Amino acid sequence: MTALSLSLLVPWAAGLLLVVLDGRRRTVGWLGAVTLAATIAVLGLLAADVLRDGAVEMVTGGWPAGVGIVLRADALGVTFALLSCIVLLAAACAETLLGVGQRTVPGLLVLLAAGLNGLFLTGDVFNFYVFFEMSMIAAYVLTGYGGGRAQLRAAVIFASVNLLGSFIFLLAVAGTYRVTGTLAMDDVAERIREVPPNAAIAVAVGFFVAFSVKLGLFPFHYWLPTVYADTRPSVAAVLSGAVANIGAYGLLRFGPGVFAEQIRLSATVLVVLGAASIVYGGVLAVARRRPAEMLAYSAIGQVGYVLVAVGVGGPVGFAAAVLYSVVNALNKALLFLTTAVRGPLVAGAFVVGALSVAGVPPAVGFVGKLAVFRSAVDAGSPTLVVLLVVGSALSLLYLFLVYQREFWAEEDRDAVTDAETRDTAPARGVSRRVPVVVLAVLLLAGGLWPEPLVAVSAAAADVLTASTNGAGP
Amino acid sequence: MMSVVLDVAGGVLLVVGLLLLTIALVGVLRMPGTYSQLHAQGLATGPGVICVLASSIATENAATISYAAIGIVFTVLTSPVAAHAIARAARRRGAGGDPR
Amino acid sequence: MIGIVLRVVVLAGLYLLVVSSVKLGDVAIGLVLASLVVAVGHRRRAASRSDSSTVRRLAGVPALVGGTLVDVVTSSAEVIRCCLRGPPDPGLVRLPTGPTSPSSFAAWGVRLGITPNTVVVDLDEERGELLVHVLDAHDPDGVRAEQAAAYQSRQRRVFP
Amino acid sequence: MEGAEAERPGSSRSRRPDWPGWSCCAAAAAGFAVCLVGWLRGGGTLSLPWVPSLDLRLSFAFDGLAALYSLLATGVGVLVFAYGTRYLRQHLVEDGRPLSEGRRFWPWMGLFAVAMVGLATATDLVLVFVFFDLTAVCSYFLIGFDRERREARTAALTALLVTIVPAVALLVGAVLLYSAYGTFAIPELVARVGPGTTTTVAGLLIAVAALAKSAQVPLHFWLPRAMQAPTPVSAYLHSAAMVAAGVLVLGRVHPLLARSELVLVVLLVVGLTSIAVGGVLALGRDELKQVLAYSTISQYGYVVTLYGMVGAAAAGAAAFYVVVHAVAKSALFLSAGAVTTATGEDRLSRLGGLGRRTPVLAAATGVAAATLAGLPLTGGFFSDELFFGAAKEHGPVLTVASVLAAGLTFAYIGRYWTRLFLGPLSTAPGALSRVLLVPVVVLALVAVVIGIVPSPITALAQDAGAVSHAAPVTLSPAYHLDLRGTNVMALAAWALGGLLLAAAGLRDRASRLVATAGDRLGPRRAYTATVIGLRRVSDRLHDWETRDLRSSIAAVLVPAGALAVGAFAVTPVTQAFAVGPIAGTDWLVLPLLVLVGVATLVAARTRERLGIVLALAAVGFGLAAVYALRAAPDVALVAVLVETMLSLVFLAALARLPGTEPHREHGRRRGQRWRDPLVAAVSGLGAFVVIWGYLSEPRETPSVAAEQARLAPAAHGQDVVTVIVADFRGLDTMGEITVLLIAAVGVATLLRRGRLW
Amino acid sequence: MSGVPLLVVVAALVWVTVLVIVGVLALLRGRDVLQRLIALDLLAVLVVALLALLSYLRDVPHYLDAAVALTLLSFVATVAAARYLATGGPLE
Amino acid sequence: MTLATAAAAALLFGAGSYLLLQRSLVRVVAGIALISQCAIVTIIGSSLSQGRAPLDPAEGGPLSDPLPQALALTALVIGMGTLALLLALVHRVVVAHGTAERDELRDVDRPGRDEVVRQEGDETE
Amino acid sequence: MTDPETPPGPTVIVRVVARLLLAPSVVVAVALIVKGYTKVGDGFAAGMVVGLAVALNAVAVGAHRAEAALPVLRHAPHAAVGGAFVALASGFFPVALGEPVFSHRPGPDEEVVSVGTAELMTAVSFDVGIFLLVVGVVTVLVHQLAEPDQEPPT
Ligand code: NA
Ligand code: NA
Repeated sequence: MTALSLSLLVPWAAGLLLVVLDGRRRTVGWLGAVTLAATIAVLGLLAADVLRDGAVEMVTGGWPAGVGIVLRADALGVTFALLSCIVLLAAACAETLLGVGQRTVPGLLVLLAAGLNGLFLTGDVFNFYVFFEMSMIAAYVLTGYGGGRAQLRAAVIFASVNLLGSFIFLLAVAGTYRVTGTLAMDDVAERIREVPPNAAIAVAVGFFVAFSVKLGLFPFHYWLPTVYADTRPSVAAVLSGAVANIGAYGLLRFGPGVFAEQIRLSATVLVVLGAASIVYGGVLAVARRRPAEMLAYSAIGQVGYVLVAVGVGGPVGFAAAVLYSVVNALNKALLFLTTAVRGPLVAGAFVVGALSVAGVPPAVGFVGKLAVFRSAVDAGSPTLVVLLVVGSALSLLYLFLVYQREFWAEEDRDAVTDAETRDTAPARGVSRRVPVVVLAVLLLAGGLWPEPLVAVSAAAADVLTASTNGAGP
Repeated sequence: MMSVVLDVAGGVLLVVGLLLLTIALVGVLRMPGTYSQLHAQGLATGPGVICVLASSIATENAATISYAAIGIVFTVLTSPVAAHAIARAARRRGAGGDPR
Repeated sequence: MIGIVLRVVVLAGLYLLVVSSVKLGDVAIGLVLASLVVAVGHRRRAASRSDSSTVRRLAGVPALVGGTLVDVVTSSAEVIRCCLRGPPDPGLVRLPTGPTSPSSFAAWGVRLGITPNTVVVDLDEERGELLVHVLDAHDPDGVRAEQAAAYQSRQRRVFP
Repeated sequence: MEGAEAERPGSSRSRRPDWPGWSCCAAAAAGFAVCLVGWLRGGGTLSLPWVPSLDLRLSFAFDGLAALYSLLATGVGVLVFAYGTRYLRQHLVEDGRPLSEGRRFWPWMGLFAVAMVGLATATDLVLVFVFFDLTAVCSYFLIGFDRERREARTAALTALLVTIVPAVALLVGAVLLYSAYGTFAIPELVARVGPGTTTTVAGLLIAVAALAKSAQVPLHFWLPRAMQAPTPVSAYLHSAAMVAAGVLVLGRVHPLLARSELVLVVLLVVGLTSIAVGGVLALGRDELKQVLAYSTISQYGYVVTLYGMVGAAAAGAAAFYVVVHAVAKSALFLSAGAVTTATGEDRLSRLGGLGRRTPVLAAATGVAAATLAGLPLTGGFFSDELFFGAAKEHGPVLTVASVLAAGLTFAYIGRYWTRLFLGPLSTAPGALSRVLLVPVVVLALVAVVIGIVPSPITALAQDAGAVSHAAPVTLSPAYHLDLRGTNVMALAAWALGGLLLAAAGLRDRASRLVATAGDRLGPRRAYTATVIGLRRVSDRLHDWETRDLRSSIAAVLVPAGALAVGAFAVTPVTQAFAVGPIAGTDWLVLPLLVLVGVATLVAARTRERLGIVLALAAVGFGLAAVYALRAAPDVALVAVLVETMLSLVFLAALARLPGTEPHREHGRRRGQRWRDPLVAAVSGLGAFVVIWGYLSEPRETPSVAAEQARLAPAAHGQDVVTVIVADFRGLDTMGEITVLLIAAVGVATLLRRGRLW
Repeated sequence: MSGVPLLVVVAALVWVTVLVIVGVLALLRGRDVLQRLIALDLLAVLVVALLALLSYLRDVPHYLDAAVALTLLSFVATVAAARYLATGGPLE
Repeated sequence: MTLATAAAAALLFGAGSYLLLQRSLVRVVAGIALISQCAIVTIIGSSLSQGRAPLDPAEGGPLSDPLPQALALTALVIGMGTLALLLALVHRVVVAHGTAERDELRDVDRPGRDEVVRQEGDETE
Repeated sequence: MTDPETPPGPTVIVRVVARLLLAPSVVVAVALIVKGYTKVGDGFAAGMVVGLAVALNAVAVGAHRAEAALPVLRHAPHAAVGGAFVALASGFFPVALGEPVFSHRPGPDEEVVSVGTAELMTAVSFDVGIFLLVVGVVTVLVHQLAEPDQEPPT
């Protein structure tokens, strides 16, 4: 319980302090990184508890569940919290090493971690919304980081679209309370079964739209390429590696976790949308020259795999969805971070990331792809399998096209480098490459010894299947 | 006895207040120029709302009456300022006078 | 000094009105709070007026309030007429106030503002002049005289 | 690369031996020795848990098949690496590149050898997939070693795509088998799998991966392109290792494949087609390495054909064939590299008569060519004999086909050797380093040794064939001076080959015809067209996708509205929607809602900025009144305050905006005028359906709110709302004010560079 | 409400609501922004009246909190808007 | 009342959507403001009981549902924060781009695709 | 009389009234917090009342002069962050005791010490934190909006 409270308190308190300090000072940047590392440590302790003894639960004020807010750390939540904090730490280190250009960045990153932790560790629908907004508002500010025209434009688009999504989410929360009389997820999951289908589906649609927007699923994806491509690389890493987790987690938590029946009914829609994302994102990424833009479309395609896995469902599907979300977040964080630095080590890191995205061993991505294929085969749909294969073919193509252009044929590239987004020349100091290299090593290590990741995602899927079964007759 | 007096006074104040509000609204709709409309508006934001708040005496609820009293004091202080600010803006824009 | 005490009392009263309670604890809190607020606000004030002048001004308050109330009633009647029939001859009138203090200006403004038949359009602090819009401006001198009289009888004692 | 410590060609340090290369070479030699000992000791298995949650194990078996391919990979590796130490230096010097670039070469070569051994020994399907892809990744970097050249980059990418994407089929096949039989372990699968659709599909999928890797038609086109790689890469990857990985996998899972007739037929068809296509195209190629590449396609066609035949003889023959081909083909590649290094030319048409100037090379190359052609006294004779023997068992069609195939081989390799070494000298060769020559000679000697003493290789092939056949295999290659069937077939093949060699016109025309047809209709063209088409479609879609804010928003609203309306359409409607009771102050709420509605429309229609703000304020104050009437005084109070604050912020922000609002939406096509109202209507309708839908189904009891009201006194509060805000749900409030603080910080970040004051 | 008949208060509430509707018409009809500003100010006053009446009706002071807040501070927006119109910036 | 609340909320949402689709960034912000009002109206409309203001529950009698009120308070505050931020953002964008119309914000200084393709050749042919 | 064309300074009427309302606003705000747990009002509403009074002063005389006249305003960022910490501490102090967060003291069965209407408990200190934060944030917002940097940051 203490670990659960601390996982909120540590980044929250530190973030509130850091955000008023001058983050351009190196010390402050490192303080932010240290805070994130401490948060990861706390989450690690929490994860150990969770994996050993099952979910850790706490109701605020010690009131009965529902009266107070239920905070619950289970395998699913802790996995996503850890993942997001790791990505944030990488981004914070990368920024600090490159030199933070704006006072509030370290503090915002830490507050973002606080918001995300809260969101992943809450068992209350409205509390989820609050932490969601807390994370998002930090993300809006971060998107404008740099303050160039491109970043500001990205921030406006990001903020407008996601605010719309947030309010749709809020509408769904209101509906949840109206039809169930409670906000605690467990109770909602139980009571939603007695709710007439039209109302339950209406609420579920709201949640689905909100998370799809966040995730950038086709056809809700329009905002994503501009934002990811125009914002700073480290911010893009944060958006795609940490903030987008909200969408994946939300789909899992609210889909099989709460609206189990509705998700079963709409499995086909999910799979179709997921497949469309895979193909659409993949095809659009193929001809993108700017690495960041390619990565943005790649992100659209990659989240399609998650949706497909959710749609397929069952222990295999949910585990695949969790696993793929984790892998994808790490991939995207690494790849976006590589766009800010250059050098042979970075090239190597990019390759690791590219292989991971394409699902090629020894990078960890292949474990994710294996899991997704398992769920597709379980679904017994050859079309789906073919689509997944096409998706990985496309990802291989677009990633290595860009790789060759960026790291092999340097003289070609410089001619069309977009000076606007790459406002400074790619940094060359060795220390600046440390974050990407560490992430790449992480991806490789995950591919060589995937057991922890697979076990955790299986445990996370157990959480969901347990609630699904609990919701069954 | 006191209660009846308060009730009657409150009722009268309420009716007067509502009348003032109504007339003010009519005035705002009918008056041609911004300044003139401000006069009508002043009828509502000043005497009108004060009467309505003052009618609280009929409730004989100490808390309600005290709140109404605060409201009256603040109204007296703030509504002239708002009208003045609007009038001044109208003058700056040369848009205050009545069309003749 | 009386001015300060007065301010404290008024604020404490306001506090008690808002919490709608006259418990001893509330009175204590109200007084402490009011003193604090007055202290913070007072530190920057220049020389405060003498107690005798404060008393004199206080004595004028009933006249100010009552007179203004009367003005409000009569002017409301005029405005009601205009609202229903249309304004006879609306126009701007310059109203000399003489060089006077900010608080007096404010009092002018509030007094003229709360009576609906006058709208303070603009003012000139240096020259001591108000620009007032009235509904019947065919006799500007009459308006000026009327307002001067009102100032003399009601406002001058409180806000010279 | 940073050039700071780069070695410049001709500098004193360039004389230093190529340590990374030589250490790779030594490692390969050691590996060879270990493998040899391992094989002689009878092999063994190793199985460690890897990912228990997914039933993945690190299962290795050093059986005959593993031994054969490991020995091949390490053995040929020793020679190629040695050759490479010299070749690479010369290559870099010629290109004017720093020698330090060699650092990008050897790690991949070494890793490739390791991956190949791993692949040879792996007996878990997922592990096989891992090593399979690992070889492809290594090959990508080796083919793209000359990365400044566009052709090299293109070739690398093609090889990567064409080998890795089909490899996914292997993974899918593995998953398919796993879901049916619950294991990834090949031995267990062999024990469990019976014939059936799953087996057929999985077999086909695995075959696709293997065939693509072995450059079989129609996925062969990556290999000729891959000749962009430096010669040691071609000599290693494209003769003994990478390409062999495909047939290795076929050999490994052959017992599974053999359970499906369809798979075998596919193997036969693909194998024979590849022999023909590869052979005919090899007949007409001009570039040295191109000839060899098409030859490889053709030669692995033999092996695939053998796997399609099934039977002890075929399995053994396939194994034998792989060894002999690897030896001969790597020799040929190394020789081609030596020729090009010595002469600077890489085309048959510009070369000729080199025999007299480089007799040793000519002889060694001749032995290798003879091996390929299956002439006696070379290992090739036996491999052909075994091939013919297996074909003979499978009927007249295969018999004829095998003879035709061997004839084709004889012809193109004969053309190659004669063009290169006979006739008048075209380009004079420079000095040839011994390091470049010795490996060719050694490989030629090996070929001859096999041709004279085939028994070691026979034993190896028997062991390997036993794995593929899942039963003991006996091979007895030997010279028989009689007219038995295989000898007749060999004679016929040589005759046919000689004829083709002589009839240059017919030969060239046929080759050109096939080449043209291939260019027009072939898979390579399809591949290129696909990629180009894909990029065109990508660009088209990208242009069409106007990613401004407006479309971003519309792209949320329209699908959301559609989903909502769709959900409405599929759920029961009767009695699902309630008008709801109206009582007491509700009658006052209704007109206020009308007020809010009117103000909303005003806000939407007003052009003047201040007008919008005022309309928003009207909406806000109207709603505050609604909240009050719904008995929510706390909300009414806060709503009034928030609305006031928002108006102020709005005004302050507006004050600094330049320009005025556009009066008309200029420059829009006629159809677009209705777009915004339409989208708004759709989303409004969606919102209506959703909101009305759930408001119509209120939860009866119990609600947590009742519980909260009951517990509020325990929390020392009378105002339940404030108790909820400060106590029950205080965490929400903490989050909320943090949002507020972050907003302020954000405003500061945007407006004053993050300074709060 | 003790004395004044409930009916009167209810009637007053209804009447004020009607006035609110008319106030919106004024907001709509306003020829220029200034007149809309006046209408908005009027609307705020009507809401004050409404809240007061609601308090009388329910015989609780709660709704007057919002009314007092409106009288105390809602004119901030009016003044700011007026200054915006006069000078282009409410905070300079 | 159910229908009326739903209709009002939907109108707010629809009008908000319409504003979001406009060219002027100011109107985009206004659209977000309307949609946030829609959410809050809906929250209040989601109350499960009607009655006295939820002050002093011990008094007895039906009470209006306090929970949606608390949620509405939180949502109001969050809405204010986000809108303030959005306004500041719009302000910065306008300063940086010199226009309040977002159509002109499209594709900041980016090479056209044709140009790119011409320089590119094709890695895949 | 000032010419309509010249940019007008702040009107003395607005100025005086704005200044006059400041003290009552603070008093009302404190009252709102104090009675918040029993009646309408809470820390947020209180903070907004004071914040708006500050904003009114900024509107009346210009943000710059308002800040010069009320040097206290300079501490707005401290109030904001300090308030956040007060609130955070009020909510999270139970962590140190091994209890769930927002376990306020006095607990459900314990006596509350009251001074008049004011109850002395951590829930109220949480409200005070909110109050401080809101006042700080609103003041900072007004300050920011009054004089933004016009040149883009580098
Ligand atoms: Na007046
Ligand atoms: Na309260």
